[in-house]
Amino acid sequence: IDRLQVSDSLKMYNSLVERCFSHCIENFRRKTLDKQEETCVKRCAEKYLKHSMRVSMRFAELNQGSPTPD
Amino acid sequence: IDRLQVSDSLKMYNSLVERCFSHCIENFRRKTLDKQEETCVKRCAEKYLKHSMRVSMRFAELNQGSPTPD
Amino acid sequence: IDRLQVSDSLKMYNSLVERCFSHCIENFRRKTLDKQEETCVKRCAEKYLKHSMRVSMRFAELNQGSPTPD
Amino acid sequence: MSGGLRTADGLPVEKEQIFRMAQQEMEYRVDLFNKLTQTCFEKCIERKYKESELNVGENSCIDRCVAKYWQVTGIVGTMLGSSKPGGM
Amino acid sequence: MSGGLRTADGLPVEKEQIFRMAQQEMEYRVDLFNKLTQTCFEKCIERKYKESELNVGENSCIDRCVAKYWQVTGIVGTMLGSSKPGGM
Amino acid sequence: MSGGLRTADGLPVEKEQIFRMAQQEMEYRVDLFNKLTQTCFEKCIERKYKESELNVGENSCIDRCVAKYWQVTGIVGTMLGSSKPGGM
Repeated sequence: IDRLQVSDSLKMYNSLVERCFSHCIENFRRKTLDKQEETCVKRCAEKYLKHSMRVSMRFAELNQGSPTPD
Repeated sequence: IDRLQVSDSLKMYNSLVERCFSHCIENFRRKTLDKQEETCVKRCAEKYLKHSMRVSMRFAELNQGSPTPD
Repeated sequence: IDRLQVSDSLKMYNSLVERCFSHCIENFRRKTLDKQEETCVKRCAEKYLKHSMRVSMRFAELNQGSPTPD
Repeated sequence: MSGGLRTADGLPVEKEQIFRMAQQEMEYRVDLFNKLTQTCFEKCIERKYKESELNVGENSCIDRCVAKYWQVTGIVGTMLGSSKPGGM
Repeated sequence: MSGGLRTADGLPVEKEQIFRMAQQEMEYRVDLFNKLTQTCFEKCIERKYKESELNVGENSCIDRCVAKYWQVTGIVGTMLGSSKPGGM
Repeated sequence: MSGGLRTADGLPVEKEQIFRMAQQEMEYRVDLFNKLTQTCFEKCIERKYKESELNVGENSCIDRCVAKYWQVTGIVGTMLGSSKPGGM
């Protein structure tokens, strides 16, 4: 179960990177991020984390609303 | 192998929910499903299940067409 | 680790098929691929493999740029 | 290493089955949570990323998105003959 | 617990290797089936959901979609040096 | 089967933990590589498939796409409190 939680957070990390990269990086004329892309990635990542925490809170509440034996 | 089949059907269940949710739920002005969304989800889920069974039949036929030793 | 590499390449194979099928097959009026679809699939698959090898080379270089103990 | 039927891993059969089921339930929930998180991110978060805080509209959209996703899980679960929403 | 090389799990090496390969083949097929199901759902099923039955057009689309997907699997398999379609 | 704390699989606890961590690191890298490959394929490869070679534009797009993806990995890693880019 611990093991699942670690691999869960690693998967989340990969999903976050994929999502924010896809949303923020549109041109491939240079090989380094420009200022605008970097800002976009940082905001996207912060939003993703906050979003993820909020979902997890709501999700936990709903899980408690209909408790399961184990 | 049994284990794979169970986790396969659980994954299928999650994919079905994700797919039908994405297709049917467009507005987030209320926190409960309206009648139209509920109907859409039910039809989508039934179609998904029937689709999945048909695919699985065709898939089995093709697998038998070129039999493998095990 | 070997085990991961095998299942990695099997996953890659499935992703390649999914991607090239989605890009190349648009009509379902017949049950066999026509010449144009077949050519598209072959080129797509070759490009995917070459792409994948190039990514893997670049990825390895970057990994060496910031070496990890193991 | 006393008597009783054991599997290849050396666990007694029953214990192992319970462990496997718990593990599958867990994997199922993790997968559900990941799909839910990504679906609601696509549905609720504005792509302009003008700031790094979630705004009021996004926050209430997330709450409703999770609630509706949960209900859809329940409907599909009922159709498949399961009783509790979100459960197996 | 007789002689012979054994792995950490206590299985003889050969048996374990065969088991691993069978498991990978199985996982590969499950993954293939899941991707096929989802791809053909997107390609063939109308999004209006006016009814819960599959109509004639959808049914024949599914059959052709599966057949074509299978052929693509075969072409790619041949390219990668495998002989049987859908196999490893 | 000498002394020392052992897990259900019969491995000493420490060794198993190290093995698990290495396995997770490995799975993480495989997942990262797969996502990177697919994302850059979508971003860089022209959909017309007029030939089976990668052209000059596609090749340099791939190199830049991988480099930028790596930088994004680094930025996110730093935000989450990890020091090395691409690491855990």
